[in-house]
Amino acid sequence: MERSGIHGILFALAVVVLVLVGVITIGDRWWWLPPLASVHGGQIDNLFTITLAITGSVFVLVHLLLAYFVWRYRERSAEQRAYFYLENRPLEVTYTLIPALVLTGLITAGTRAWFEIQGPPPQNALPIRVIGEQFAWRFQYPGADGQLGRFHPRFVSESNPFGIDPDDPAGRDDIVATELHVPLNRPVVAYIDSKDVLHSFFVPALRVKQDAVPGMTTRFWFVASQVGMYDIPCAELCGQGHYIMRGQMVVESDAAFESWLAQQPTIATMLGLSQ
Amino acid sequence: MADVARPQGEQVGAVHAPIRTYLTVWGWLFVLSAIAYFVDIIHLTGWLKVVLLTVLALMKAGLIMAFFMHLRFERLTLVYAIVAPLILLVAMLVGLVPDGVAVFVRR
Amino acid sequence: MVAEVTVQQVEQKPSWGGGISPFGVSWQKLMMWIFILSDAFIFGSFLISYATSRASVGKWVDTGKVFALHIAGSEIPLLLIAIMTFILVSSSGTMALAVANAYERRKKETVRYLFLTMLLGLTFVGCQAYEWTHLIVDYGVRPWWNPFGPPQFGAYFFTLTGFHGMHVLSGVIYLGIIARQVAKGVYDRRGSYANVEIAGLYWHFVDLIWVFIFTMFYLF
Amino acid sequence: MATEHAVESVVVHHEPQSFWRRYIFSMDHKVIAIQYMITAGLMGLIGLVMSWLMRIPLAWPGESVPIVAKIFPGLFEGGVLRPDAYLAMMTMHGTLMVFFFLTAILLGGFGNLLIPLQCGARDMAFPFVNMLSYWVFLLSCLIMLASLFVTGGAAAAGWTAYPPLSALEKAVPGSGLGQTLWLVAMAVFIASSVMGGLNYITTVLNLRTQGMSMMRLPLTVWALFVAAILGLLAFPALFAGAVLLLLDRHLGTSFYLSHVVVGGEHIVREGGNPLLWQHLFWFLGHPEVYILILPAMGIASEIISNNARKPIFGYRVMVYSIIAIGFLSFIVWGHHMFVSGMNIWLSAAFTLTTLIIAVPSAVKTFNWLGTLWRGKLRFTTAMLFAIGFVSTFVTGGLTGIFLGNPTIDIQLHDTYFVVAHFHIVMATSSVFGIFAGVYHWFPKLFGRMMDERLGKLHFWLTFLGMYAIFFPMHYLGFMGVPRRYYGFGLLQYLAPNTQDIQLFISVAAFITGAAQFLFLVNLIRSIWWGRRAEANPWQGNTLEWQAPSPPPHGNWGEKLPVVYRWAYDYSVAGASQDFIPQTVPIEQEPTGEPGRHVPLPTVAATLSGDGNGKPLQNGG
Repeated sequence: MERSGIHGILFALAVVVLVLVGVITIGDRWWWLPPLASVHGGQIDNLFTITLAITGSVFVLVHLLLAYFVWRYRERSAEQRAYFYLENRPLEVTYTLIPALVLTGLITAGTRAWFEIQGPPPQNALPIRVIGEQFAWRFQYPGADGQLGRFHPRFVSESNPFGIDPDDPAGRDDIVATELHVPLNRPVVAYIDSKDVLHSFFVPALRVKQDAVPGMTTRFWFVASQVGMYDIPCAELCGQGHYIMRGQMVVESDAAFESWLAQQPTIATMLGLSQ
Repeated sequence: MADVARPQGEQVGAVHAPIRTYLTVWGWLFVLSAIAYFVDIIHLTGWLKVVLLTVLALMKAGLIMAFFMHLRFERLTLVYAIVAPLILLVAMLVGLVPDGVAVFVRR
Repeated sequence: MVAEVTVQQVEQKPSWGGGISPFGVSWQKLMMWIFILSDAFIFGSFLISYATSRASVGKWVDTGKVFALHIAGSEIPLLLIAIMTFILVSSSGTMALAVANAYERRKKETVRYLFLTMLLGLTFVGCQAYEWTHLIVDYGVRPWWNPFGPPQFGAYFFTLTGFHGMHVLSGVIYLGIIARQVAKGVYDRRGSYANVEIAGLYWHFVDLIWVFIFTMFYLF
Repeated sequence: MATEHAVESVVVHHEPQSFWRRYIFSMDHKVIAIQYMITAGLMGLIGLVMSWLMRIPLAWPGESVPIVAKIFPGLFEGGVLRPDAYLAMMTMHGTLMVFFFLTAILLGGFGNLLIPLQCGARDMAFPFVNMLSYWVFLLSCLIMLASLFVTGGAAAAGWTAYPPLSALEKAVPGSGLGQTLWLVAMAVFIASSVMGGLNYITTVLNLRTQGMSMMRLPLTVWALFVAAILGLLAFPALFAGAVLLLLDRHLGTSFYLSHVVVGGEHIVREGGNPLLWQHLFWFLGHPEVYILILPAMGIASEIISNNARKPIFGYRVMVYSIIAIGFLSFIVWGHHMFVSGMNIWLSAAFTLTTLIIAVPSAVKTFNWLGTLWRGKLRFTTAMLFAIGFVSTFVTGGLTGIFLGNPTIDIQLHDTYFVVAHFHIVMATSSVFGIFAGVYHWFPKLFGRMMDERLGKLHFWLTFLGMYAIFFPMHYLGFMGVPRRYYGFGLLQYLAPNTQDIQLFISVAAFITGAAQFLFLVNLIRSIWWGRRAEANPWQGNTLEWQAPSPPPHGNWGEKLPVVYRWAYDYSVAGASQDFIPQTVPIEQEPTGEPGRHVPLPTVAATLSGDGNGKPLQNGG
């Protein structure tokens, strides 16, 4: 048998380089999450960082051990004999319990944040309907009555691209737009619907993601915390134009929001109905 | 000697029930089916109906598996090996049906 | 005497130690059991899908009315289904008798009960054909539509009963092959009627599934 | 309640003489294994080429590649891959790789090869069904490949085939006949895998040779056994789901569909629930990834122990964790659906089960490290792939902890982070397991050795290449780059250097993919011109090494082997060699089998380094 020890040394080296690349690029945040622009996103980012720290340490530890063992115990001579060793109960129990404990912590923190983020929105939240279609987003705002008119794909027609029920009185004064504007620091609850296939309402900067499912309404509420313009890509494969399905979100002050809203058409004007 | 010659591991002197037992089980299956039928046609509703029918169905399934499918006379390990995986179907039920309800709520 | 010695020797070995069947069943029978388990998961998936859909649809159909038979002017709910259940349970009973006779190597009785089972199986499929025709022609039920309510009713009706009916039908063919073998004396020559028992497992399984379709689809 | 020996009643096979019976319609498990491996390998190659095609527009968006376009005229327009062709390639890449390459080669190939040999059986329980399973598999391959050539192209709704996209012909070009064939091929594939699974499970349970107790089985057999059970119980869910989807597509039912408007046209259905498909799909889908990883784990364990010349550390715990992983894999499926609109309480429950499954996985990793510790490591190509497996399994497994947490998943779901995660933990690791297995068992299959130097070159290019491809994908995921995108031109939040990363990944993918042809060359050359192999070239303990290379039909001569010890008696103190095959009686050589050997060395002896009476030469 040819001497193969050199490959052990090379493997150890390769693994060390891998660890270094990982630690430097990720530790130094060469590439990172988009700058945060929402309140609940802080929880997500925190959990992300904590998990990264834990898994990162395990990654480094295990790989360094692997590199060390592979280098240290490579075959060096024919007479050398491996050390017969079967098992070590205390050790095995230890490294079963430690991951279990750490993971319990992560589960607890994760589900807690999850229920806060997914829980019921505050009473004063501004309801907005988000409608996904191949390959665009549409948005519906409540009028003065603060209520969203009914949506159903069966109402969709050329003159009614939003699919709002023309007979629903609550919908008459609703405002429709193809760009999403939301007021700063005010809770917004997005009711997400789809006209055709699955889509996913994804705002990377706001850490928002929720699928749009035809036949049912999903919900996600958030508070935008940074003024700015953000992309709304679609995150669920929705057809040939999936990659061009992009909406625009604008977070602005209350005043700017109100004046923008006032300029948008209502359902009544769109459908030629009386208010 | 004939027993030894049996190929492919057929049970030597396998234990099985006398024909009477099969007839009794058969009878019980009719009785249980009839009860289930009556639970439905007397218009019992709600949880009571669901629970009753489920219990009756499980009883019938148990009888069929135990006697007709012979599990009553097999080694216990085989019984466990067959019944245990069915827990996963319960897991599937627990995972899917609440979601069906959630969809109904969000229509 | 020889047989006794063998038995004792074998029993001393641990059942999982290799060279022996740990479950005490032949591999043929074990395979049938494993197949049944897998098939149970297909039926399970269908039935659980049905339960989920029904939960998400909300209102459902009054099956008692839909599957009622009119006899002498009065409507008896679910009568046809009750009859079908009776037939299938009966067939399970005759199958059990066929297996019991096979243990005793009574060739003629085994064949007779196998034929009886097949006959009952065919009657069941016949009832099902009648039921399908009745629903399709008289009520206009379709997989995509029905006059009683949610279209899922028709869809699941045809899927569940169709898939089950296919199992019954293939069971009849399976039993036919086995009966032929018995009649030709193949198992006598082989010295083992184990295949009858294995076929019985399949048949009882089809009956078992019907218990759940009967309960979940017709009664709930 | 006693039974006779199932094994003894199996008739000794006679070598069939005609070429057709021997190599084509063979019922010999080894020939069927090779058939599976070749077919699955070809499917893998096709999948590889598809990934290359996908990577072209990602690296050079909008640029024309006339040379490639000439080879695949149906997919390109003006020298540029069309978006719908991109989706079709993506879908088919996933499908082919997951089912037709990895599942088929691991269960069909290695399952067929190793289960009878390592259990000490003459063949599978039911050789005819085994043969049928292969031919049905081949049929499903042909149906799946045929879908590439139909109008509208192959299925384009992703390997997950989420309706309504996969249910409506108008929704995406591939949703025509291509999607129908996809569903039919999957149903046929499931039939084949059930037939295979019946055999694997029955063989392990009933056909083990005398003395081969369950706790003496090599870990490869344990892993394949549990994986076969997973397949048998999980595939039915997809089968049922596929039947319902076919009915939705062609019979107008509304299992998954509700009233929708596609391309201005109203499609009137009522009350369907798209989430139902996702549940059914992932009830298969998640066990499926463990069907892929468990056998790779088993192979890696076996090879690491053999080449470290040490018993696998904590054998019993390894077995228990395989079983635990197998069971838990059934109740975690919902973690694919955290943002799908699923009930939030279910999400919490699935979080719990998902993170629990990380524990046995972690235990396995530490046990591999424990096996390496103070071994005498011999770096054959197989060993390199096996330790490469440990590395990629750890790297990819850890990122699963992010995705199993629903809160973090909100941000990372359906981004490149997910793609990176499963490609490292499931795809790369499984592929490493496969390569390790092929290099290790090739001498047994063909009676010749593979070229080690070429093999090592192949390893290095693959190991570095796989990390070069998939490690940077995590960065894309951090930045929120969504997956399944044909181009990123419209997304303004992405830094311009994401394009550089994409380019880097593509180039790495081309090189790594090309390196696989080294393996192909090595394989073909070695089959005919490789150095002759002895029966036990790696000094292994398991039963297959006691058979001639290649083993004859029926594997063993007149008498079945009898097993006296477990599979890991490496470097036992007082033994004449550093390995003791399982067939050597206890009277001849000592054993280290847990529970029946000399007491474990004390802690003091462990520290002083000669707990075995024999000092370590250079290693202590």
